[in-house]
Amino acid sequence: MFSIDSYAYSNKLRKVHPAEKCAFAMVTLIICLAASSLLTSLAVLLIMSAAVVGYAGIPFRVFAGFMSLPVSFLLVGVLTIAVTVSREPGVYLWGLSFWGFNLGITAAGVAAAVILLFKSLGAVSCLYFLSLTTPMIDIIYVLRKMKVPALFIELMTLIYRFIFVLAETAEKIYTSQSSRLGYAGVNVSFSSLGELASTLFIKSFHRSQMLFQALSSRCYTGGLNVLDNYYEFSIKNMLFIAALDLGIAALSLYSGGGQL
Amino acid sequence: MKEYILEAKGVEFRYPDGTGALNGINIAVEKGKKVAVLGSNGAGKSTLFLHFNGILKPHKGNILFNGQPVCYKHKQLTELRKNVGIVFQDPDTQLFSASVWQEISFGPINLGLPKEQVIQRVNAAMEATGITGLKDRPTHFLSYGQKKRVSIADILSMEPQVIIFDEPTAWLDPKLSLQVMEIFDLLNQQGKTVVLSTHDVDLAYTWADHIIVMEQGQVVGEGPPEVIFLKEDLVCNTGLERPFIVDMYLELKKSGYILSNKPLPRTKEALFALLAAQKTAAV
Amino acid sequence: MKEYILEAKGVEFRYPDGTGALNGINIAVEKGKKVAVLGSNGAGKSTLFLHFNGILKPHKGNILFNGQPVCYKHKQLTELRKNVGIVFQDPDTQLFSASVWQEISFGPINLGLPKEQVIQRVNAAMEATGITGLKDRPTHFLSYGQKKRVSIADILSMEPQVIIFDEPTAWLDPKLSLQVMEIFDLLNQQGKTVVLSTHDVDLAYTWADHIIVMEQGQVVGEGPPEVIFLKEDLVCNTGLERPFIVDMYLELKKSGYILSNKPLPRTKEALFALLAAQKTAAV
Amino acid sequence: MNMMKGYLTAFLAMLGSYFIFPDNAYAMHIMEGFLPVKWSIIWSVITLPFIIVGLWSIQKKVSNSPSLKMLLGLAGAFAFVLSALKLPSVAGSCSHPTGVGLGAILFGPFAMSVLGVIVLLFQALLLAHGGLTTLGANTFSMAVAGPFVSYGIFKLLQKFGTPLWICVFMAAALGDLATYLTTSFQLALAFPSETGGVLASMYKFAAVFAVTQLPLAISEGLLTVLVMNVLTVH
Repeated sequence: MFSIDSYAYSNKLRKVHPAEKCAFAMVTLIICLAASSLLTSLAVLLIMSAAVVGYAGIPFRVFAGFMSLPVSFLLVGVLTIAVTVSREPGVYLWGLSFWGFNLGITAAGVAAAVILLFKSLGAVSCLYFLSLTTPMIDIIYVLRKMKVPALFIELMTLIYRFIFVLAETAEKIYTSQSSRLGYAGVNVSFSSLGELASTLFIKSFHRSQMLFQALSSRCYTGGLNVLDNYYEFSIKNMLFIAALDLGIAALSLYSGGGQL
Repeated sequence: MKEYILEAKGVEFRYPDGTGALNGINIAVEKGKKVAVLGSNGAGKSTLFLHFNGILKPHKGNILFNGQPVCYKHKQLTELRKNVGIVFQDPDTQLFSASVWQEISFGPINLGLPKEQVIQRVNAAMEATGITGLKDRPTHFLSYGQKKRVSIADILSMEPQVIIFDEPTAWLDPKLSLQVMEIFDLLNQQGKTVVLSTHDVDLAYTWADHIIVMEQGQVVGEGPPEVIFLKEDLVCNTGLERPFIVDMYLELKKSGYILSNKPLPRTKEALFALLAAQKTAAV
Repeated sequence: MKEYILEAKGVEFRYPDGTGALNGINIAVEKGKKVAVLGSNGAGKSTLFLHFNGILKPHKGNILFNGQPVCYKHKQLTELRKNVGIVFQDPDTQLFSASVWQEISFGPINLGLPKEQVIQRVNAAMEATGITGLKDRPTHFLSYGQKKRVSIADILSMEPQVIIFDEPTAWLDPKLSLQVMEIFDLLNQQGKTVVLSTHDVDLAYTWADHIIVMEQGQVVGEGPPEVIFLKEDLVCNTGLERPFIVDMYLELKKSGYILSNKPLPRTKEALFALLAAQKTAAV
Repeated sequence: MNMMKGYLTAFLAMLGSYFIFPDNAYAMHIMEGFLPVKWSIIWSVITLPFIIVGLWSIQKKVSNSPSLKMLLGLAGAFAFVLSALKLPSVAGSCSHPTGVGLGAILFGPFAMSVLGVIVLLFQALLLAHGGLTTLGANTFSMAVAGPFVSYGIFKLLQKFGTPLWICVFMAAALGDLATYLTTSFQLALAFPSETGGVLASMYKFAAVFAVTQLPLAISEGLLTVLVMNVLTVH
């Protein structure tokens, strides 16, 4: 369920300063979106794949698997955009018409859809670069350095930690229910899931109280203050990132991208 | 010929994170026996149990029930789970219903039994575990020991042929442990095969007919308790301890207080009897 | 004169649902000792521990630290919690951060220490519990035993005078239990008072200097292990068992194999030595 | 005319179900890279005040009861885990509960906005559902529109003395619908039809997602009622 998370802790770029990785992912992502050019999208896709597979050492098969995850949403979205529904007649590459309605695909629609498809894939590869190389604790660190309010950071810390605890509990309850045939039919599945959710909620409530006790016994008085991890910036990395992103930006201008 | 109710043949299984994996397990559980599975945390005991019940499916190898390979289709799985029940380690994650009665009836209702039979089974299960008085209590307010009993009754009400207990005595005080073990003996006397995992070598030594020792997803030793615990290197290498009775027996023998070549005593009482007999003989 | 570091005087406490209440507890924990609190599930052990740390406030009676009654004001509470640390039973309810390093730093930072000192304490605590190698691992990838160690380091980094462990060995296999117990002994040798609750009478008997037996929110017995476990009615009525060593010693004595009037042996080895000495004397 | 719409809907539904079926997991999260930069910024700016007010209101409550922070942390983790469970849907397909209605009823809509944005951020980074540049838009539909509609419906129905289970059902189901319609609207604004503009486009998106979202809304409503029944017992 959380394989992205485990790669984040075990990849070869784990020790690189998280701010460098965040900057690389975000700047490239924004250029890719802003450019809206096929060439830029392909370049971003290529660079990010190389970074993830080549530098971070994530197996290609694994990365390809991750990239295919959001494809269903993407295809539905893109096709919906490509299809035009109208009462006016139009120039369709392919179309149906009945009862005065025209439903079809126009050349402009297809072009827009293809650009959008690759733009999204490029953007998704940036997202994956970040999430496969940077553990959540490091992302929280960057947000803290960016002066995001402490309350927000603390809630993130707690939620991240307890996602794993509760997921384990949920799995145990689910296992125990299915070993007593709790998911053998639709109706029973429904009530089993309802019981799972309520039990999990009650447990979450109890856990929060016990956590409060445990933290209070360590002198908690309202703030979850902890030591920062320590990272070193690398001038070499930063120059490399700047060069890459300038290159992509130049390519975008050259290929005529740039409209929002 | 021995009749095996549960078997694992060359079972391999791997979790994504690598812990608790099984690396080619071969085990045969004899019908009607009391079997204890020993092994350190993460040796793969719980993973093996989830295979016996069809919750996990081996990546390689087979699980056999009553000599038939398990088939992972809806109907056959239901049949398997009806016959092989697992009582999980932590009753807090097993119990999920509002009342004890609802909780115990969950299994039999899912078996599609008629209402009268469900009622009768739930009552029988509550009686066998001594919790009849808790019938209408909400499960959240029970003590740990009571929850443990409810979690056992949960499975009893399905009337399986094999009952598997994952660490049944963890967190129970000695008195409750003893009571729980008595329930197991009773079940065994009724003809059920009882399998349990434990860290308590003293308990395993006294209780089990057959002991299986697991280490890093493999079976590293198997046999009657009197044999297993005399294997010096097996006990040392797997982080087990020798049961106190065995230790004491060997020490007494070394010191010459026990001379007989009788088999190892299985209980404290048997050891004491041996001592007393020796004394009488000496006089 | 004995120096008491923690005392409970006539402490009464009631949870809304009635379980785990305390009914007039009187206890004195001697400085620098190893104390084991025994008692069945729900006897009030955890509730008592939460009082020692000022998390719960008695409805009646007093808690004393170093002879001074605890005052429930912010500053004094912080002082108490700095000196009395509790390691909770389930590490999953104690660990709040995914980063081991940040987790352990929480306590010392709350004490308002300068950063260098916090870093030094965190490192020392990780070393003492043998988890230095886990610094960069997220909490959710740790095994149960590793999480247990982190939860101990959490408290060590605050350098309290008294450390309280709630059921530290439950769910650990014998090898891990032993390692954890070694940490406790080390802490004790450094002058810290160690209090723990357990169900394991054999462990308590061998390890503790002083034993407290609780039952239904009351202290029903207290004293050195050699004395406590010889009180027949106390052991019977509270659902405890006699430790195996004591049982064996009494039996050997009854049978006449041990004649000496030396104090009860505390370890298996001591018992064997006693036997061997007897043997030599006889020859 | 109505019949016409029926046909069109059926066609679009087929299109949707073909790609989404059987596990449409997180169809209501707009994926990374799908929104133009302009709309990413607009939705983030619209959402931000809700987060700020939410944080401010939580902060105020936390100073009175410091254990609330732990409760909200666990509640957020609960919402994340809940959304990863498979919900047997009434139409036979499979979808995932959102817990939006439940959270809004229990913690109020502003707190839910804060928890929602964190949960969505985690879903983007840990599960690749949704995205960073679409976080603002997704937060608005899932953690602002959904909770506020749920909460409003719940309070409104309660005022009229409606039985609790109906209040809960309607709050959860309509909260889900609000999320789904908001997402359709967001996509339509970003990608208006060549002919017919935003409205036609909205109709297109709404029809495509209706296949999975209508049954999901009903399932979620039923599930929330089940959970609330247990919670009110305690």
